[in-house]
Amino acid sequence: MPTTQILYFAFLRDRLGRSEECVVLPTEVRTVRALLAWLQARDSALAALLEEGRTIRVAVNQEFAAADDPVAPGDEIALFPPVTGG
Amino acid sequence: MPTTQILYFAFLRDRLGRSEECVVLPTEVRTVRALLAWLQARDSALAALLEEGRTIRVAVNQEFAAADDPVAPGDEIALFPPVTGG
Amino acid sequence: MATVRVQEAPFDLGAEMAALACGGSVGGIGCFVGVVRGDPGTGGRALRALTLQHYSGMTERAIGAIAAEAERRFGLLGCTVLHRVGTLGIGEGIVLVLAAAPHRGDALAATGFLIDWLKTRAPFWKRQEFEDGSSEWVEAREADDAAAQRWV
Amino acid sequence: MATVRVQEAPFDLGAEMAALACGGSVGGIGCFVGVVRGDPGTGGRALRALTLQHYSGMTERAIGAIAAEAERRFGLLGCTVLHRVGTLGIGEGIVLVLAAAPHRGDALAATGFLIDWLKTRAPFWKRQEFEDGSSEWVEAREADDAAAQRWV
Repeated sequence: MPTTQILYFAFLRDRLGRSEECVVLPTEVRTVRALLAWLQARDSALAALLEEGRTIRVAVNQEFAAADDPVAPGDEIALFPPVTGG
Repeated sequence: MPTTQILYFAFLRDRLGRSEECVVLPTEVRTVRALLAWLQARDSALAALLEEGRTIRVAVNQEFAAADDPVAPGDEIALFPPVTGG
Repeated sequence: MATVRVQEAPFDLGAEMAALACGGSVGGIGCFVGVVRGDPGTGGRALRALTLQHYSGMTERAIGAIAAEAERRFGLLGCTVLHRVGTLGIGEGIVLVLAAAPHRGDALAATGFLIDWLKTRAPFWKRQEFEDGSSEWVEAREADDAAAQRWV
Repeated sequence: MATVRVQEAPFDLGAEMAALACGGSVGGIGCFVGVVRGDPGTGGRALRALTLQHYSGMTERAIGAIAAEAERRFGLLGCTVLHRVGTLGIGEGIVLVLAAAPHRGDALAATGFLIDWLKTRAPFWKRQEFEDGSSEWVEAREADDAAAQRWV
Protein backbone atom coordinates (compact mmCIF):
# COMPACT_ATOMS: atom_id res chain seq x y z
CA MET A 1 0.00 0.00 0.00
CA PRO A 2 1.73 3.26 -1.11
CA THR A 3 1.67 6.13 1.36
CA THR A 4 -0.03 9.39 0.51
CA GLN A 5 1.77 12.66 1.12
CA ILE A 6 -0.18 15.59 2.57
CA LEU A 7 1.38 19.06 2.31
CA TYR A 8 0.25 22.16 4.27
CA PHE A 9 0.95 25.78 3.37
CA ALA A 10 0.63 29.27 4.86
CA PHE A 11 -1.54 29.53 7.99
CA LEU A 12 -2.39 25.82 7.89
CA ARG A 13 1.29 24.98 8.20
CA ASP A 14 1.72 27.43 11.11
CA ARG A 15 -1.37 26.22 12.96
CA LEU A 16 -0.66 22.50 12.54
CA GLY A 17 3.01 22.94 13.28
CA ARG A 18 4.04 20.73 10.36
CA SER A 19 4.58 21.22 6.64
CA GLU A 20 3.82 17.65 5.57
CA GLU A 21 2.94 14.16 6.68
CA CYS A 22 2.61 10.73 5.14
CA VAL A 23 -0.62 8.80 5.70
CA VAL A 24 -2.06 5.46 4.63
CA LEU A 25 -5.48 6.16 3.14
CA PRO A 26 -8.33 3.80 4.08
CA THR A 27 -9.79 2.20 0.95
CA GLU A 28 -13.13 4.01 1.40
CA VAL A 29 -11.42 7.43 1.00
CA ARG A 30 -11.72 7.98 -2.75
CA THR A 31 -12.58 11.69 -3.13
CA VAL A 32 -11.26 15.03 -1.89
CA ARG A 33 -14.42 15.40 0.20
CA ALA A 34 -13.92 12.02 1.87
CA LEU A 35 -10.25 12.78 2.43
CA LEU A 36 -11.05 16.03 4.25
CA ALA A 37 -13.66 14.28 6.43
CA TRP A 38 -11.16 11.54 7.28
CA LEU A 39 -8.37 14.05 8.09
CA GLN A 40 -10.83 16.02 10.24
CA ALA A 41 -11.79 12.90 12.21
CA ARG A 42 -8.21 11.87 12.96
CA ASP A 43 -6.68 15.26 13.88
CA SER A 44 -8.40 17.67 16.27
CA ALA A 45 -6.12 20.61 15.32
CA LEU A 46 -7.02 20.22 11.65
CA ALA A 47 -10.69 19.71 12.59
CA ALA A 48 -10.70 23.00 14.51
CA LEU A 49 -9.07 24.74 11.62
CA LEU A 50 -11.50 23.40 9.00
CA GLU A 51 -14.46 24.30 11.20
CA GLU A 52 -13.53 27.99 11.22
CA GLY A 53 -15.21 28.40 7.87
CA ARG A 54 -12.18 29.82 6.08
CA THR A 55 -11.76 28.82 2.46
CA ILE A 56 -9.33 25.93 2.05
CA ARG A 57 -8.13 24.86 -1.39
CA VAL A 58 -6.94 21.37 -2.23
CA ALA A 59 -4.50 20.29 -4.93
CA VAL A 60 -4.11 16.67 -6.00
CA ASN A 61 -0.88 15.82 -7.76
CA GLN A 62 -0.16 19.56 -8.12
CA GLU A 63 -3.48 20.41 -9.81
CA PHE A 64 -6.33 22.34 -8.15
CA ALA A 65 -9.04 19.84 -7.20
CA ALA A 66 -12.76 20.09 -6.39
CA ALA A 67 -14.62 18.19 -3.64
CA ASP A 68 -15.71 15.34 -5.91
CA ASP A 69 -12.36 14.85 -7.63
CA PRO A 70 -10.73 11.45 -6.96
CA VAL A 71 -7.84 10.77 -4.61
CA ALA A 72 -5.88 7.53 -4.58
CA PRO A 73 -3.09 6.03 -2.50
CA GLY A 74 0.26 7.48 -3.61
CA ASP A 75 -1.18 10.87 -4.61
CA GLU A 76 0.46 14.11 -3.54
CA ILE A 77 -2.22 16.12 -1.74
CA ALA A 78 -1.88 19.75 -0.64
CA LEU A 79 -4.11 21.89 1.57
CA PHE A 80 -3.76 25.67 1.51
CA PRO A 81 -5.68 28.97 1.71
CA PRO A 82 -6.53 31.00 -1.41
CA VAL A 83 -3.30 32.16 -3.04
CA THR A 84 -1.94 35.69 -2.55
CA GLY A 85 1.17 35.88 -4.74
CA GLY A 86 2.03 38.36 -7.46
CA MET B 1 7.77 93.15 -37.98
CA PRO B 2 8.90 89.91 -36.30
CA THR B 3 9.85 87.07 -38.61
CA THR B 4 7.98 83.77 -38.53
CA GLN B 5 9.91 80.53 -38.36
CA ILE B 6 8.73 77.60 -40.48
CA LEU B 7 10.09 74.12 -39.65
CA TYR B 8 9.86 71.04 -41.88
CA PHE B 9 10.19 67.42 -40.79
CA ALA B 10 10.54 63.93 -42.29
CA PHE B 11 9.81 63.66 -46.03
CA LEU B 12 8.97 67.38 -46.28
CA ARG B 13 12.44 68.24 -45.08
CA ASP B 14 14.04 65.81 -47.55
CA ARG B 15 11.94 67.00 -50.49
CA LEU B 16 12.40 70.72 -49.82
CA GLY B 17 16.08 70.33 -49.02
CA ARG B 18 15.79 72.50 -45.90
CA SER B 19 14.78 72.02 -42.30
CA GLU B 20 13.63 75.57 -41.60
CA GLU B 21 13.24 79.06 -42.98
CA CYS B 22 12.27 82.50 -41.68
CA VAL B 23 9.53 84.38 -43.48
CA VAL B 24 7.73 87.70 -43.11
CA LEU B 25 4.01 86.95 -43.13
CA PRO B 26 1.75 89.30 -45.13
CA THR B 27 -0.84 90.86 -42.84
CA GLU B 28 -3.70 89.04 -44.61
CA VAL B 29 -2.29 85.65 -43.57
CA ARG B 30 -4.06 85.06 -40.27
CA THR B 31 -4.98 81.35 -40.28
CA VAL B 32 -3.23 78.02 -40.88
CA ARG B 33 -5.27 77.63 -44.07
CA ALA B 34 -4.17 81.04 -45.40
CA LEU B 35 -0.58 80.31 -44.43
CA LEU B 36 -0.54 77.06 -46.41
CA ALA B 37 -2.06 78.80 -49.45
CA TRP B 38 0.53 81.56 -49.22
CA LEU B 39 3.44 79.10 -48.85
CA GLN B 40 2.09 77.10 -51.78
CA ALA B 41 1.97 80.22 -53.98
CA ARG B 42 5.54 81.27 -53.23
CA ASP B 43 7.34 77.90 -53.44
CA SER B 44 6.77 75.50 -56.33
CA ALA B 45 8.48 72.58 -54.55
CA LEU B 46 6.18 72.95 -51.57
CA ALA B 47 3.20 73.43 -53.89
CA ALA B 48 4.00 70.15 -55.68
CA LEU B 49 4.34 68.40 -52.37
CA LEU B 50 1.07 69.72 -50.95
CA GLU B 51 -0.76 68.80 -54.19
CA GLU B 52 0.15 65.11 -53.83
CA GLY B 53 -2.75 64.67 -51.45
CA ARG B 54 -0.68 63.28 -48.60
CA THR B 55 -1.77 64.26 -45.13
CA ILE B 56 0.25 67.19 -43.75
CA ARG B 57 -0.07 68.24 -40.14
CA VAL B 58 0.65 71.72 -38.85
CA ALA B 59 1.80 72.82 -35.42
CA VAL B 60 1.66 76.44 -34.26
CA ASN B 61 3.90 77.29 -31.32
CA GLN B 62 4.44 73.56 -30.71
CA GLU B 63 0.74 72.66 -30.52
CA PHE B 64 -1.17 70.74 -33.19
CA ALA B 65 -3.30 73.22 -35.16
CA ALA B 66 -6.38 72.92 -37.39
CA ALA B 67 -6.98 74.83 -40.66
CA ASP B 68 -8.93 77.64 -39.02
CA ASP B 69 -6.57 78.16 -36.09
CA PRO B 70 -4.83 81.56 -36.02
CA VAL B 71 -1.25 82.30 -36.99
CA ALA B 72 0.54 85.55 -36.24
CA PRO B 73 3.93 87.09 -37.00
CA GLY B 74 6.52 85.66 -34.64
CA ASP B 75 4.85 82.25 -34.32
CA GLU B 76 6.82 79.03 -34.64
CA ILE B 77 5.11 77.01 -37.38
CA ALA B 78 5.91 73.40 -38.25
CA LEU B 79 4.78 71.25 -41.20
CA PHE B 80 5.12 67.49 -41.01
CA PRO B 81 3.48 64.18 -41.98
CA PRO B 82 1.47 62.12 -39.46
CA VAL B 83 3.76 60.97 -36.69
CA THR B 84 5.23 57.46 -36.57
CA GLY B 85 7.19 57.29 -33.33
CA GLY B 86 6.87 54.84 -30.51
CA MET C 1 9.28 29.28 -25.35
CA ALA C 2 8.39 30.67 -21.95
CA THR C 3 10.93 31.29 -19.21
CA VAL C 4 9.59 30.55 -15.72
CA ARG C 5 11.63 30.85 -12.55
CA VAL C 6 10.98 31.01 -8.81
CA GLN C 7 13.94 32.69 -7.16
CA GLU C 8 15.18 34.47 -4.05
CA ALA C 9 17.48 36.83 -6.00
CA PRO C 10 16.31 40.22 -7.31
CA PHE C 11 15.38 40.48 -10.99
CA ASP C 12 17.82 41.67 -13.64
CA LEU C 13 15.18 43.45 -15.68
CA GLY C 14 17.51 44.68 -18.42
CA ALA C 15 18.89 41.19 -19.03
CA GLU C 16 15.42 39.59 -19.09
CA MET C 17 14.16 42.24 -21.53
CA ALA C 18 17.21 41.87 -23.80
CA ALA C 19 16.77 38.10 -23.90
CA LEU C 20 13.21 38.54 -25.22
CA ALA C 21 13.94 41.39 -27.67
CA CYS C 22 16.28 39.42 -29.92
CA GLY C 23 15.12 37.45 -32.92
CA GLY C 24 14.06 40.31 -35.19
CA SER C 25 10.28 39.80 -35.09
CA VAL C 26 9.53 41.43 -31.73
CA GLY C 27 7.91 44.86 -32.05
CA GLY C 28 6.89 45.39 -28.44
CA ILE C 29 7.39 43.99 -24.98
CA GLY C 30 4.80 44.48 -22.25
CA CYS C 31 5.95 44.23 -18.67
CA PHE C 32 4.58 44.30 -15.16
CA VAL C 33 6.50 44.36 -11.90
CA GLY C 34 4.66 43.84 -8.63
CA VAL C 35 6.26 45.83 -5.82
CA VAL C 36 6.12 45.46 -2.01
CA ARG C 37 4.00 48.34 -0.69
CA GLY C 38 4.77 49.94 2.65
CA ASP C 39 1.12 50.84 3.26
CA PRO C 40 -0.88 47.79 2.15
CA GLY C 41 -4.12 48.83 3.84
CA THR C 42 -3.38 47.13 7.16
CA GLY C 43 -5.05 49.41 9.65
CA GLY C 44 -2.22 51.82 10.15
CA ARG C 45 0.51 49.34 11.05
CA ALA C 46 3.67 50.08 9.10
CA LEU C 47 4.99 47.16 7.07
CA ARG C 48 8.59 46.08 7.56
CA ALA C 49 8.84 43.17 5.14
CA LEU C 50 6.92 40.54 3.22
CA THR C 51 7.76 36.84 3.25
CA LEU C 52 6.64 34.67 0.34
CA GLN C 53 6.02 30.96 0.61
CA HIS C 54 5.32 28.76 -2.42
CA TYR C 55 4.44 25.20 -3.35
CA SER C 56 7.60 24.07 -5.07
CA GLY C 57 6.82 21.92 -8.08
CA MET C 58 3.18 22.93 -8.48
CA THR C 59 4.20 26.58 -8.83
CA GLU C 60 6.57 26.09 -11.75
CA ARG C 61 4.18 23.65 -13.39
CA ALA C 62 1.15 25.94 -13.04
CA ILE C 63 3.00 29.04 -14.26
CA GLY C 64 4.51 27.10 -17.16
CA ALA C 65 1.04 26.02 -18.26
CA ILE C 66 -0.43 29.53 -18.14
CA ALA C 67 2.60 31.00 -19.89
CA ALA C 68 2.14 28.49 -22.72
CA GLU C 69 -1.56 29.44 -22.85
CA ALA C 70 -0.63 33.15 -23.06
CA GLU C 71 1.82 32.46 -25.88
CA ARG C 72 -0.88 30.61 -27.82
CA ARG C 73 -3.74 33.01 -27.07
CA PHE C 74 -1.87 36.24 -27.87
CA GLY C 75 0.56 34.93 -30.52
CA LEU C 76 3.54 35.79 -28.34
CA LEU C 77 7.11 35.41 -29.53
CA GLY C 78 8.13 34.70 -25.94
CA CYS C 79 7.28 35.45 -22.36
CA THR C 80 9.03 35.46 -19.01
CA VAL C 81 7.52 35.03 -15.56
CA LEU C 82 9.79 35.35 -12.53
CA HIS C 83 8.43 35.21 -8.99
CA ARG C 84 10.49 35.82 -5.90
CA VAL C 85 10.21 33.92 -2.62
CA GLY C 86 11.74 34.51 0.79
CA THR C 87 11.75 37.83 2.62
CA LEU C 88 11.44 41.08 0.64
CA GLY C 89 11.68 44.70 1.80
CA ILE C 90 9.45 47.62 0.83
CA GLY C 91 9.96 48.75 -2.75
CA GLU C 92 11.41 45.41 -3.85
CA GLY C 93 9.99 43.60 -6.88
CA ILE C 94 7.93 40.48 -6.11
CA VAL C 95 6.89 39.33 -9.55
CA LEU C 96 8.06 40.14 -13.05
CA VAL C 97 5.97 39.39 -16.14
CA LEU C 98 7.28 40.09 -19.66
CA ALA C 99 5.42 39.37 -22.91
CA ALA C 100 6.94 39.91 -26.36
CA ALA C 101 4.82 40.17 -29.52
CA PRO C 102 5.02 41.64 -33.02
CA HIS C 103 2.64 44.44 -31.94
CA ARG C 104 1.96 46.31 -28.71
CA GLY C 105 -1.70 45.37 -28.31
CA ASP C 106 -0.98 41.67 -27.88
CA ALA C 107 2.09 42.34 -25.71
CA LEU C 108 0.14 44.48 -23.24
CA ALA C 109 -2.97 42.26 -23.22
CA ALA C 110 -0.83 39.19 -22.52
CA THR C 111 0.92 41.02 -19.67
CA GLY C 112 -2.45 41.77 -18.06
CA PHE C 113 -3.65 38.20 -18.62
CA LEU C 114 -0.55 36.69 -17.02
CA ILE C 115 -0.55 38.87 -13.92
CA ASP C 116 -4.32 38.53 -13.37
CA TRP C 117 -3.98 34.77 -13.63
CA LEU C 118 -0.92 34.59 -11.36
CA LYS C 119 -2.70 36.51 -8.62
CA THR C 120 -5.45 33.90 -8.38
CA ARG C 121 -3.96 30.58 -9.51
CA ALA C 122 -0.26 30.41 -8.72
CA PRO C 123 0.42 28.83 -5.33
CA PHE C 124 2.21 31.63 -3.48
CA TRP C 125 1.30 33.04 -0.08
CA LYS C 126 2.39 36.34 1.41
CA ARG C 127 3.05 36.93 5.10
CA GLN C 128 3.25 40.54 6.26
CA GLU C 129 5.73 41.46 8.98
CA PHE C 130 5.02 44.76 10.68
CA GLU C 131 7.31 47.27 12.35
CA ASP C 132 5.61 46.55 15.71
CA GLY C 133 6.78 42.90 15.55
CA SER C 134 3.41 41.41 14.66
CA SER C 135 2.84 39.43 11.49
CA GLU C 136 -0.03 37.88 9.57
CA TRP C 137 -0.85 36.04 6.37
CA VAL C 138 -2.40 38.21 3.66
CA GLU C 139 -6.03 37.39 2.87
CA ALA C 140 -6.99 36.82 -0.78
CA ARG C 141 -8.75 39.73 -2.46
CA GLU C 142 -12.06 39.28 -4.22
CA ALA C 143 -10.95 41.94 -6.72
CA ASP C 144 -8.26 39.53 -7.89
CA ASP C 145 -10.80 36.81 -8.65
CA ALA C 146 -12.87 39.35 -10.58
CA ALA C 147 -9.84 40.43 -12.61
CA ALA C 148 -8.98 36.83 -13.49
CA GLN C 149 -12.60 36.17 -14.59
CA ARG C 150 -12.14 38.68 -17.43
CA TRP C 151 -10.08 36.13 -19.33
CA VAL C 152 -12.30 33.05 -18.94
CA MET D 1 6.14 63.91 -11.20
CA ALA D 2 6.74 62.55 -14.67
CA THR D 3 10.18 61.95 -16.14
CA VAL D 4 10.37 62.67 -19.88
CA ARG D 5 13.53 62.37 -21.96
CA VAL D 6 14.44 62.22 -25.63
CA GLN D 7 17.83 60.56 -25.93
CA GLU D 8 20.24 58.79 -28.27
CA ALA D 9 21.58 56.47 -25.55
CA PRO D 10 19.99 53.06 -24.82
CA PHE D 11 17.65 52.79 -21.85
CA ASP D 12 18.80 51.62 -18.43
CA LEU D 13 15.58 49.83 -17.64
CA GLY D 14 16.60 48.60 -14.19
CA ALA D 15 17.58 52.10 -13.07
CA GLU D 16 14.38 53.68 -14.42
CA MET D 17 12.27 51.02 -12.72
CA ALA D 18 14.11 51.40 -9.40
CA ALA D 19 13.64 55.18 -9.48
CA LEU D 20 9.86 54.69 -9.74
CA ALA D 21 9.56 51.85 -7.20
CA CYS D 22 10.75 53.83 -4.21
CA GLY D 23 8.47 55.81 -1.93
CA GLY D 24 6.60 52.93 -0.27
CA SER D 25 3.18 53.41 -1.91
CA VAL D 26 3.87 51.78 -5.27
CA GLY D 27 2.28 48.33 -5.64
CA GLY D 28 2.81 47.80 -9.35
CA ILE D 29 4.68 49.20 -12.32
CA GLY D 30 3.44 48.69 -15.85
CA CYS D 31 5.92 48.96 -18.65
CA PHE D 32 6.10 48.88 -22.42
CA VAL D 33 9.18 48.84 -24.62
CA GLY D 34 8.83 49.34 -28.37
CA VAL D 35 11.46 47.37 -30.27
CA VAL D 36 12.88 47.77 -33.80
CA ARG D 37 11.50 44.86 -35.85
CA GLY D 38 13.58 43.29 -38.59
CA ASP D 39 10.50 42.36 -40.63
CA PRO D 40 8.21 45.40 -40.44
CA GLY D 41 5.95 44.31 -43.31
CA THR D 42 7.96 46.03 -46.04
CA GLY D 43 7.48 43.74 -49.00
CA GLY D 44 10.29 41.35 -48.32
CA ARG D 45 13.10 43.88 -48.00
CA ALA D 46 15.21 43.17 -44.94
CA LEU D 47 15.57 46.09 -42.55
CA ARG D 48 19.04 47.18 -41.53
CA ALA D 49 18.25 50.09 -39.23
CA LEU D 50 15.69 52.70 -38.25
CA THR D 51 16.45 56.41 -37.95
CA LEU D 52 14.25 58.55 -35.74
CA GLN D 53 13.75 62.28 -36.23
CA HIS D 54 11.87 64.44 -33.75
CA TYR D 55 10.65 67.99 -33.24
CA SER D 56 12.83 69.13 -30.38
CA GLY D 57 10.88 71.27 -27.95
CA MET D 58 7.39 70.24 -29.06
CA THR D 59 8.21 66.60 -28.35
CA GLU D 60 9.19 67.09 -24.72
CA ARG D 61 6.33 69.50 -24.17
CA ALA D 62 3.72 67.21 -25.74
CA ILE D 63 4.93 64.12 -23.89
CA GLY D 64 5.11 66.05 -20.63
CA ALA D 65 1.48 67.12 -21.04
CA ILE D 66 0.22 63.60 -21.73
CA ALA D 67 2.30 62.15 -18.90
CA ALA D 68 0.69 64.65 -16.51
CA GLU D 69 -2.74 63.68 -17.89
CA ALA D 70 -1.95 59.98 -17.33
CA GLU D 71 -0.85 60.68 -13.75
CA ARG D 72 -4.11 62.49 -13.09
CA ARG D 73 -6.42 60.09 -14.92
CA PHE D 74 -5.00 56.86 -13.44
CA GLY D 75 -3.88 58.17 -10.04
CA LEU D 76 -0.26 57.35 -10.82
CA LEU D 77 2.52 57.77 -8.28
CA GLY D 78 4.90 58.49 -11.14
CA CYS D 79 5.59 57.75 -14.76
CA THR D 80 8.55 57.75 -17.10
CA VAL D 81 8.57 58.17 -20.87
CA LEU D 82 11.88 57.87 -22.71
CA HIS D 83 12.09 58.00 -26.49
CA ARG D 84 15.22 57.40 -28.49
CA VAL D 85 16.27 59.31 -31.58
CA GLY D 86 19.07 58.75 -34.09
CA THR D 87 19.85 55.43 -35.75
CA LEU D 88 18.79 52.18 -34.07
CA GLY D 89 19.51 48.58 -35.04
CA ILE D 90 17.10 45.64 -35.05
CA GLY D 91 16.12 44.49 -31.57
CA GLU D 92 16.96 47.85 -29.97
CA GLY D 93 14.42 49.63 -27.78
CA ILE D 94 12.82 52.75 -29.33
CA VAL D 95 10.48 53.88 -26.62
CA LEU D 96 10.12 53.08 -22.93
CA VAL D 97 6.95 53.80 -20.96
CA LEU D 98 6.72 53.11 -17.21
CA ALA D 99 3.69 53.81 -15.01
CA ALA D 100 3.67 53.28 -11.23
CA ALA D 101 0.45 52.99 -9.20
CA PRO D 102 -0.77 51.52 -5.92
CA HIS D 103 -2.49 48.70 -7.87
CA ARG D 104 -1.79 46.85 -11.09
CA GLY D 105 -4.98 47.75 -12.97
CA ASP D 106 -4.16 51.46 -13.06
CA ALA D 107 -0.48 50.81 -13.79
CA LEU D 108 -1.24 48.66 -16.84
CA ALA D 109 -4.08 50.86 -18.13
CA ALA D 110 -1.87 53.95 -17.91
CA THR D 111 0.90 52.14 -19.79
CA GLY D 112 -1.51 51.37 -22.63
CA PHE D 113 -2.87 54.92 -22.60
CA LEU D 114 0.61 56.45 -22.81
CA ILE D 115 1.89 54.28 -25.63
CA ASP D 116 -1.32 54.60 -27.67
CA TRP D 117 -1.15 58.35 -27.30
CA LEU D 118 2.56 58.57 -28.13
CA LYS D 119 2.08 56.62 -31.35
CA THR D 120 -0.37 59.22 -32.69
CA ARG D 121 0.50 62.53 -31.04
CA ALA D 122 4.22 62.73 -30.25
CA PRO D 123 6.21 64.33 -33.08
CA PHE D 124 8.62 61.55 -34.05
CA TRP D 125 9.16 60.15 -37.52
CA LYS D 126 10.80 56.86 -38.45
CA ARG D 127 12.89 56.28 -41.55
CA GLN D 128 13.57 52.67 -42.52
CA GLU D 129 16.95 51.78 -44.00
CA PHE D 130 17.03 48.48 -45.84
CA GLU D 131 19.82 46.00 -46.44
CA ASP D 132 19.63 46.72 -50.21
CA GLY D 133 20.60 50.37 -49.59
CA SER D 134 17.15 51.85 -50.15
CA SER D 135 15.33 53.82 -47.47
CA GLU D 136 11.92 55.34 -46.88
CA TRP D 137 9.83 57.15 -44.28
CA VAL D 138 7.35 54.96 -42.44
CA GLU D 139 3.70 55.75 -43.21
CA ALA D 140 1.35 56.30 -40.26
CA ARG D 141 -0.91 53.35 -39.43
CA GLU D 142 -4.66 53.77 -39.18
CA ALA D 143 -4.63 51.12 -36.43
CA ASP D 144 -2.68 53.56 -34.27
CA ASP D 145 -5.34 56.25 -34.61
CA ALA D 146 -8.00 53.69 -33.69
CA ALA D 147 -6.04 52.63 -30.60
CA ALA D 148 -5.66 56.24 -29.45
CA GLN D 149 -9.42 56.85 -29.93
CA ARG D 150 -10.12 54.33 -27.14
CA TRP D 151 -9.03 56.89 -24.59
CA VAL D 152 -10.96 59.93 -25.84
